[in-house]
Amino acid sequence: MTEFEPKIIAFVCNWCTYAGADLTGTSRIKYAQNVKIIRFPCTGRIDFMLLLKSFGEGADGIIVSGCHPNDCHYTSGNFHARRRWIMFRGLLDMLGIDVRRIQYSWVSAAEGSKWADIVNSTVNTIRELGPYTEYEKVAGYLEKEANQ
Amino acid sequence: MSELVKKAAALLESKLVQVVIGYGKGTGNRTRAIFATQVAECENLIFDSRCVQNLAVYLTKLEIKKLGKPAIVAPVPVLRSILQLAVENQIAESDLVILGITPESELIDFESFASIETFLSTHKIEIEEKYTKTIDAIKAMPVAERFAYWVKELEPCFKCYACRGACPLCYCTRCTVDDNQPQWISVASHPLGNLEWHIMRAMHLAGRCTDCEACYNACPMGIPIHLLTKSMLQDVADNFGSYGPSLDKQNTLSSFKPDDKESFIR
Amino acid sequence: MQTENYLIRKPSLEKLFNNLIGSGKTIYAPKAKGELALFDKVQAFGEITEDYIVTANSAKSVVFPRTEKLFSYHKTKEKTEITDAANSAFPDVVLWGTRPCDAAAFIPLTDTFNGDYKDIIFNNRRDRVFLISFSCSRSDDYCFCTSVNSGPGNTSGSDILFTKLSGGDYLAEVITPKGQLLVSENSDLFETKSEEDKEQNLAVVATRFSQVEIQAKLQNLFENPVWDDKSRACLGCGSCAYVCPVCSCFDIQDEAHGNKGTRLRCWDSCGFGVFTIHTSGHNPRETQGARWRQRILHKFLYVPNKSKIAGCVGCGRCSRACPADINILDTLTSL
Amino acid sequence: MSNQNIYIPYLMRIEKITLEAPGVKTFRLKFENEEDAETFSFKAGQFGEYSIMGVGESTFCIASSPTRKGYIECTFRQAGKVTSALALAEEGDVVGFRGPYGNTFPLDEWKGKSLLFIAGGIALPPMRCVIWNALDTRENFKDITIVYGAKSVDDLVYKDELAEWRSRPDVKLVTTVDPGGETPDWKGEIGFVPMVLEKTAPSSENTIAIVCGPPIMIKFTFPVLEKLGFTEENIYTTLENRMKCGFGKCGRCNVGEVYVCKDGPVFSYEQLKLLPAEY
Repeated sequence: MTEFEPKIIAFVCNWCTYAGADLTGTSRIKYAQNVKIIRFPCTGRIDFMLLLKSFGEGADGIIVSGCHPNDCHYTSGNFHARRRWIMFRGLLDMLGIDVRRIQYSWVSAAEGSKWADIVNSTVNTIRELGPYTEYEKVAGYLEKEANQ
Repeated sequence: MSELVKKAAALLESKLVQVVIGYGKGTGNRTRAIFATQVAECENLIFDSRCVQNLAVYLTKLEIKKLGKPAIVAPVPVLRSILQLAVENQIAESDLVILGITPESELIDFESFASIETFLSTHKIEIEEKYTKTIDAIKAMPVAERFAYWVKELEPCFKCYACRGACPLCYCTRCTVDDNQPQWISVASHPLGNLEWHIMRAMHLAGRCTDCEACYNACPMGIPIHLLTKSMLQDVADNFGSYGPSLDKQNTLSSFKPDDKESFIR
Repeated sequence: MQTENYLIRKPSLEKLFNNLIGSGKTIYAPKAKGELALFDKVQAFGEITEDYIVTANSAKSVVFPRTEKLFSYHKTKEKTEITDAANSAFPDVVLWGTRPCDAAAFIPLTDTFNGDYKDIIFNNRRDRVFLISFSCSRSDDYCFCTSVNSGPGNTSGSDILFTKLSGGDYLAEVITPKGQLLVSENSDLFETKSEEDKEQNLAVVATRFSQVEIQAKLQNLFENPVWDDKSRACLGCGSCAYVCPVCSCFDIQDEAHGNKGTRLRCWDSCGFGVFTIHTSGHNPRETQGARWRQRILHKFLYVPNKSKIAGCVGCGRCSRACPADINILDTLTSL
Repeated sequence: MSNQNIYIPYLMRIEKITLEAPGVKTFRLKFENEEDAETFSFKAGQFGEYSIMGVGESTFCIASSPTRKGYIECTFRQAGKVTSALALAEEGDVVGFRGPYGNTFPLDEWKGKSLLFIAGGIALPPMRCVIWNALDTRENFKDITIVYGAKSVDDLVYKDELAEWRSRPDVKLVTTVDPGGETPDWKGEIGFVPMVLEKTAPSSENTIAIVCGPPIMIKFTFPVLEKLGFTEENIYTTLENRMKCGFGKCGRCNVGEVYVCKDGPVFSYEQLKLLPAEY
């Protein structure tokens, strides 16, 4: 059996983390290749439903990353996002959706090595947690059950 | 409650309002919302412990707005909703007359939304112990077990959206679940569709919910969806101090502090 | 066929249940949940509650699931392949503990899904359902089965109807050949019984209106203030339609995962504002009053006019479930 | 037929896509399965459910004539979820089609009569089916007049066919655009359809009027027709309510007792007058 390779979706801000991830590459820092990056104009623009949709479509883990506090290109998008994450995280925790599978981080355009670090550690965490079968079971309900 | 009847009749008589939204006798031992537009109909107004439906839901309904300016019978849960609607600029002071009712079943007048806030400051939302215990017990479950618990609890949901219909704060003219470009939430009521709907509903009430339990009371299948909003109220308190509507404060998710806690962010 | 009467002793009920489970049947029966009783899958006789007038949900989901796969597809560059859901294995279901109103509801439901266009997915399910109903010994303010040609001991729709007798044993009326087959397979549990003492063990449900009169009145009542008046408290949810054993409006929706997906039939309700809305934004049923009128007219005028059968079985679930206590009887008796 | 799952669509390959107007496209669809092509038949006025797998179904009429075998055509405006997905489809793609559903225009009964077609905007497609059917059996009818209007010159659909009809000696075509929608070289009428119709004043003698357009246009067209001497039973229209199933089960298209999908979509004004205004 081949080793489990986590599928991870990263929702990142265009102004910081996206550039930071670019820097990771141009600096030739090696890091795990499990992440698919989706670029957003701001973390404030990342709808919580997108995170759920990722799990629904088979993601094992999620990274959400944006500008450090006070560095938002739009002044306060990341502050609003942070409040939303706090509430969303609490709700997910209550519902038993494993919050360890979602890593939030602040990565600036200059932090290429931090991005590599975030990705590597998230991949390790998810590797330990294993594939997200509980959610997959719920999401794949229609395909499994011939007809309920 | 003859005083209530008198007051309501006087309001209609003087044409200060065109309709009185209150409680009347329902089927068997139930009570129901009634809409008195004639003085004589005020005789049907009652108030007692069975009157639990949150009437504030009617303040934003198109069909009721058409009747004209309302007076509304408002026990504490309704007052909380009215204040939250005011915070969200859905109603103005001049839009309605409030026939407040204290927990001791006494009539109380409110001159302004601010006076409602003052009154409510001595009637704060408190999550009953039986609920905090249940929430704690759920949160103490191992994560996979907790997930299984909720999937099972939400299983009977057939998406009649009574929870949405009964909630005074679900006043959007077109709910996000009724939009399909994009289709955020599956129309189907299978486990994923149900889970996503209840997460969406709870999130849209995050920091807004006034804990009236109208959603739970409305659910024909008895699903404890109020546990989700109650748990979120606790989260609001734990992270941002207090909960409950306040005219001086923006909604939790419409505002922020630069030093909001962020222990989980790297 | 001629109804045949038997006696089944109280302890034999459990044996019958176990025999059914043993033969691989899926059994749905009323299960207690808080103050409610809900039709749900049961594995053991002990899970079944007897303490209910009617269940909160109806039994229709057994033949008309709230989400039903119509077909699935697999799309590749070369071709699109369709897998017909009508060919799936449908379960043999026993509905245990349906009330006469629940059983009667299968008649209009089956009518809707047949006619010129036969819905074979529905029929596949319907053909595999066996109804063991229990007469009502209690009723409440919401019940009005006797006003819609049914009653607390009505046999139509059921395969077998049990009526609890004063001694605790049950009268078993065997209504269909399917029912007869079950009796012969379990002949040791059924004793012959000739004299009939059913009526005195039934609940009394007063007749609240005449269906024929209502139908006649509704003929000319399209424009009437009663619709707005009676629906004023309506919250625009679909609980009345979703608990109704007869309501069968649906939506067709696709769900995709990558290049695979399914087309689904999902419950829908005429109470929802978006039910009839056109893409242009124009809505033929603009207000909740118009939607309430549609619900009443559909059940008490359109269906009886077209099919000569009642579109309502008088179970009263809609009124019980309504979060605003809108009572269908209120509307019908005030016309 | 009785043993088939009525929800399963025919698979159709898009043979040709024509851009008719901004946001409006016509698809020519061919059956993937040869047998289906042979057994399939329909009549003027019927509609179907067109679908993109994984997105959903959308209802519109069959816009080609039953006299043209081997394919069907549909014309739609990109508006909702499904039509937006359809608009992205390319020639060679496969879409789903269920149908035909609904009743038909009683062309057989109209033999020996004159026909007056009145259409507005995107409502020409349901009429195009009847127009071509009548033109392909031209000997059965007397005068054929078409009054067609749209918001602007750009919004007129089937521009090539309009030119063809205009050049035919056995068709009288009047086109119009709303005031302000004309271009400098516009040679047709300027004004709303009902007014242009009144001005054109076609004879009602032994004539059937077929009207299709937005509700507001229909509302103002009926009185004009009555003024011109058309009786209720000689005026026809086709209704469009929201539909899902197409065969009288899903419960949303009914107008009073009538299901638009099964009892309609074609109604005479006489029938329409008996229905409540739920469309």
